[in-house]
Amino acid sequence: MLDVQLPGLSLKNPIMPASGCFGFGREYSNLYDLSQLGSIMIKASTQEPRFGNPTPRVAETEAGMLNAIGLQNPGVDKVVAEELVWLEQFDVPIIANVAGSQVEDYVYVAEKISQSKNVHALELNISCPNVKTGGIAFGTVPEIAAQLTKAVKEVSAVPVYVKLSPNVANIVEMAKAIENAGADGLTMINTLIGMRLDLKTGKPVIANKTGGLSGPAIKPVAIRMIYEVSQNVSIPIIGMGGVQSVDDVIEFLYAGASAVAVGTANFVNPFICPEIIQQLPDRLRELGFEHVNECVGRSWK
Amino acid sequence: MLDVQLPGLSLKNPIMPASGCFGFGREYSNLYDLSQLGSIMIKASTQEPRFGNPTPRVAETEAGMLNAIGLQNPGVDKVVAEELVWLEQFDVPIIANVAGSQVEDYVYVAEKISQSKNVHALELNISCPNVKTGGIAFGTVPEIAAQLTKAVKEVSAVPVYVKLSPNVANIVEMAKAIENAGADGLTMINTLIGMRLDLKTGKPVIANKTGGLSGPAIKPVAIRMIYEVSQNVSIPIIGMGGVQSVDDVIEFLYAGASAVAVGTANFVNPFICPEIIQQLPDRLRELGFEHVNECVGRSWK
Amino acid sequence: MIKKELMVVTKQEEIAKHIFQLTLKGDLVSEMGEPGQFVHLKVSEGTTPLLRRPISISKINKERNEFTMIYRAEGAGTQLLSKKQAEDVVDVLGPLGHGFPIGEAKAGQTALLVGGGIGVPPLYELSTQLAAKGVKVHHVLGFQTKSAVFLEEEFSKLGTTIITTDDGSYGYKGFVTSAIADYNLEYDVMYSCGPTPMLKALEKQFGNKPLFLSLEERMGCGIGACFACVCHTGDDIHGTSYKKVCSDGPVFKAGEVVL
Amino acid sequence: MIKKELMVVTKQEEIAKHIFQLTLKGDLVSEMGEPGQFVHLKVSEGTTPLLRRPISISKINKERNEFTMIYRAEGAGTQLLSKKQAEDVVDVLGPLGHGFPIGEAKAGQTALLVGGGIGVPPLYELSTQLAAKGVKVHHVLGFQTKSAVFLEEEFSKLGTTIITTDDGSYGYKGFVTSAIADYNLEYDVMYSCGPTPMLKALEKQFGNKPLFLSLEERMGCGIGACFACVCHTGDDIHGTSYKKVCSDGPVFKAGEVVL
Ligand SMILES: Cc1cc2nc3c(=O)[nH]c(=O)nc-3n(C[C@H](O)[C@H](O)[C@H](O)COP(=O)(O)OP(=O)(O)OC[C@H]3O[C@@H](n4cnc5c(N)ncnc54)[C@H](O)[C@@H]3O)c2cc1C
Ligand SMILES: Cc1cc2nc3c(=O)[nH]c(=O)nc-3n(C[C@H](O)[C@H](O)[C@H](O)COP(=O)(O)OP(=O)(O)OC[C@H]3O[C@@H](n4cnc5c(N)ncnc54)[C@H](O)[C@@H]3O)c2cc1C
Ligand SMILES: Cc1cc2nc3c(=O)[nH]c(=O)nc-3n(C[C@H](O)[C@H](O)[C@H](O)COP(=O)(O)O)c2cc1C
Ligand SMILES: Cc1cc2nc3c(=O)[nH]c(=O)nc-3n(C[C@H](O)[C@H](O)[C@H](O)COP(=O)(O)O)c2cc1C
Ligand code: FES
Ligand code: FES
Repeated sequence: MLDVQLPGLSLKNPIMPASGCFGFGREYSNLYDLSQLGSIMIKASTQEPRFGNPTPRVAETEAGMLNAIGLQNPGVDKVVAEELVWLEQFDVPIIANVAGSQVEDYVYVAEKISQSKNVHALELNISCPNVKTGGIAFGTVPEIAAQLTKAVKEVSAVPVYVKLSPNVANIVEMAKAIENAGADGLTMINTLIGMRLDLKTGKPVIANKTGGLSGPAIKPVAIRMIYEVSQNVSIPIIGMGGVQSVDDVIEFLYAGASAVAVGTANFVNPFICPEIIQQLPDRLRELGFEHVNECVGRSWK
Repeated sequence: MLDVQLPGLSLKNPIMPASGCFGFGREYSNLYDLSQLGSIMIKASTQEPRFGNPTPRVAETEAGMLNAIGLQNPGVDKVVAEELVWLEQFDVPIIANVAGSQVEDYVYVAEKISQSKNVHALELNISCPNVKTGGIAFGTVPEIAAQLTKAVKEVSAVPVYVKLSPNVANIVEMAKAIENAGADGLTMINTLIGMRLDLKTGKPVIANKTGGLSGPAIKPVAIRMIYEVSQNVSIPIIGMGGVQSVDDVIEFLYAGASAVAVGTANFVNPFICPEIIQQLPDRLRELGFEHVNECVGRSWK
Repeated sequence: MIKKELMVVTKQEEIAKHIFQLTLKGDLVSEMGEPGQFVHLKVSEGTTPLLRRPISISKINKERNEFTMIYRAEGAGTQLLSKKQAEDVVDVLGPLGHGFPIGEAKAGQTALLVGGGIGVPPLYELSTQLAAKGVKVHHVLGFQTKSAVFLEEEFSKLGTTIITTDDGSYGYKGFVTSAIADYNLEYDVMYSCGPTPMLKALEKQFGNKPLFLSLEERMGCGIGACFACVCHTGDDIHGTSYKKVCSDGPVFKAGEVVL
Repeated sequence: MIKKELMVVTKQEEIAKHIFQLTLKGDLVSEMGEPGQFVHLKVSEGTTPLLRRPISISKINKERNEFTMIYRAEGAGTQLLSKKQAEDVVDVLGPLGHGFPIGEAKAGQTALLVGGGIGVPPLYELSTQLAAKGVKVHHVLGFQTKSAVFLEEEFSKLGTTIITTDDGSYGYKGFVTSAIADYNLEYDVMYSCGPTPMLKALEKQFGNKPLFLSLEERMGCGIGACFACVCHTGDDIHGTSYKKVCSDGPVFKAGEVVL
């Protein structure tokens, strides 16, 4: 009753950790069997290794948190050779998050990482608010996002999902441009750009000044955007933004997501993904569903 | 130590209730003396009376709430004749929130309401997410916002502040366009667009489907935008979005606001504005300030 | 006058399945009087849940400076409330709104009080006050099922009390409207509080006689400032006239507002 | 192994101004061993505060299945934590990270333990374990002022204990570094935990001898997955090599990472 079929992805269940909130799975593999997961969205890979931003990189806010990790990663070659090979021991399809500063970077990483045998889909991170170049620009101008999507589609060996930034006035326009450029799916939402100031120093708590706002605080924005986009595109959506519980998952499905990723909540409760997977069948039955698919888009269908 | 001078506004202190969260002050006048307030941002007035949206119009979210009141008001003539005249008994300058569906509506209301003797400034609501026409469109396209600002400036008898929508990719661009069009100040932020679904019905909790997200959840977005805008314009900003305490007020001042409005928190604690005003001097002294002005823009100065 | 006070819990008990009776003590009680008014409660210190919760006043005890509420622990807010124990404090704003006009029933007349589920509690203070001034009171109280029934004994002491359940597991099986008809209850004024479908049915069938209805609506401020809780008025031709449930209501004369 | 458990408060007391000592009981204690490890605490059920709080383990009592932490109630999270009473539960994730290498000090050798403020607590379990294996322990513990001093008696039982205060209101007046020099303390291995400026000063003055430092950094996950808590490594030429305070640390050999 939980299986979900999406381009490139044949999922046991619709639950997966969100990119950047699960590393490459190693730490969580000490806590539970990763094969239980529907999929894993691994941390963003870039062409070259990156250290990311100076610390402090996180700050807590009301019902949320800011982060400015800045795409720290060992570079795509190491990710492919070490992390993805290590992940092969688990029976779980990987969604590889791809980032960069210019189109060529994305193309390079996408071509390379999409060859890994357990990578079943790419997630183009055109919406990272925490890097100086690239990232967010790709995520706020529809034409640029479309170009990037096309370029990556040409080289990718697996279906391409594009991760939308919520920091736009018209999310539907953006989604349509990306769909028209050939994307196989969308993932949404990335973080809202936010800031917190220290009361004593008067300065931003985060060294990078601004950070990406995630967690329960942003859920209403995520639900609204998925609701709007899902009615206007015909490619599937993997939803995320503030999911904390099985009920939140169902709300995302109702809004129009076909699967749901859990980000920040992994920090609060590292067992949240398997817990939700375990609770989902009963909760679905309680609400009168026989299959998780029946929930998808129920808010507008 | 609390007095603040802004275009058109000579304020006893920098604290005022935000538009739509205080009606026209009548209800709160039963609870405390409104003359304590720095100013009052009254509920939006439109040319004709409006009932607004069907109920439910509010829904709670994590550390926030959604509203879709839909600019309910008795029309500018009644506001001028009944509400503003009634407010004359208090020693408090009024900021009149002006809304409409097209430029002519705004111009009509602005011209009329700006003549009231206790209206010391207008706040152009170009960012209301809860009305079908107008509102948000004015708030997301810089050229349209600029045109509207110009048109209203021509007829207004008092300084014009423009209220910015956070639902844009580039808030600085918007702010600059409005500054160049002649605005005397900015107020920010209005609500983020959000949605909540009912778990049992699968449908939006709010009859209007989407609503405006306010409250502590959006504070990091407000702080970030004020931080960005205040460094790029030379007109003053009245900040708002999730203020709940005296420390929040100081954070908004640090970010670059010259005065601060309190919205949703009035519903949680109807005495919040006078409480903050009372606490502010001590808190400022504790932090080493002699005048509230010293906090303004401290995060980047 | 509306006040805000940190009131002290003197007693909290579960009186039916998920139904809690909570008694609070404090000076705010001296402001209470009209049956059918409500209070707006902040159930936690932090930001979750953020908003206050409206709960009707069910009994007022001026001598002891106490009042009682009865509520169903359902969502996050009421569940937190149900965990409060004696000596804990609750942040109360109230009393709010306009309640039932007891002046509409004269001594010697008969009042019919019709409640549905969690709409039953405010009728208790109403019935007490009516009975005290010599009005004969009948009660028809509808519940979903046997385990949800509460206050039967208390109401019975004040007047005839008919309990109905939707599933027939206790008392009369069926809706309160059918019970009123089947029992052929005579009355001069009807007062009611309960789910909107019930209020609508009552208005349709008994709107020709004096009828007062207590409404529910999602609220923001609870004091009339935010316009969250408005409803259209019955006689409105322009579509812009309104009443606020929180401050003009929650009790309205049938027909005054559109249900 | 890292576990998550709802542990039960057996005792909580304020041992200095705003400084609380909290003892928790539960099976998770059987996983503890290394001094200097920490736990990650969720102090409330709801979403405020959202994140866990990292607090060092200060005493381990395997027999009673208990461990103790000492923390300063400062922000929202630690203030909520300080309100927990016996029999309340706390959601604990742990034990986390790598602690102080006690193997670096051999029986008969002398270890100097240098703590600053709220960095003092983890040194207590360290000292206990060192003393138990026959290492001579000296302690230099710095505090801001007299009212902030804690655990002096406990440390004194294990070895020489010098207390310093910034304002001279108690013990030696001045920084721990000056105290070490002034008292001419001899040692084989130094272990330290405290504010970064203190650690930097120690590294500068005593980095030529074995020195282990426990670092603090803002954390997300606490288990090594989110990259919130990284620091540059000391020998890095490309600038991309890193260590995570939560899982590689919090204790590092001096020079291993850039402070
Ligand atoms: C005037 C008035 C009097 C009331 N008196 C009583 C009473 O005596 N006993 C009782 O059990 N209930 C009463 N209610 C209903 C009560 O307010 C809701 O059950 C309660 O707010 C639900 O909160 P929650 O945290 O359990 O649910 P949640 O689902 O967490 O609530 C989420 C939001 O929706 C609002 N909400 C949810 N249900 C309702 C509702 N039915 N009416 C209004 N707002 C709602 C909440 O206030 C909150 O803002 C009354 C409502 C009103 C308007
Ligand atoms: C490995 C480690 C061990 C620690 N051991 C102790 C201990 O034994 N006793 C003790 O009193 N304190 C200890 N701290 C510091 C403690 O974690 C913070 O004081 C605490 O998190 C502050 O939370 P708050 O809710 O009081 O503050 P808030 O200001 O509400 O915290 C807001 C956010 O900032 C983080 N934060 C604030 N200050 C710090 C800090 N100094 N270090 C890391 N994160 C911080 C919080 O965790 C939270 O995410 C330790 C920190 C680390 C990293
Ligand atoms: C610490 C942290 C790091 C993140 N890193 C990435 C990343 O590398 N790539 C990416 O696409 N999204 C990244 N995100 C965004 C999340 O994948 C997710 O879209 C967002 O946090 C909203 O979901 P949540 O509220 O459940 O956390 C990161 C989020 C956090 C909190
Ligand atoms: C119920 C409600 C009604 C509002 N009505 C208006 C309005 O009429 N005009 C306007 O400019 N803003 C309106 N706002 C937005 C607030 O003025 C404010 O910008 C926003 O709520 C953020 O501040 P807060 O988080 O403190 O509430 C309304 C907000 C709420 C919650
Ligand atoms: S709840 Fe605010 S006006 Fe009624
Ligand atoms: S706190 Fe997440 S990696 Fe250290």
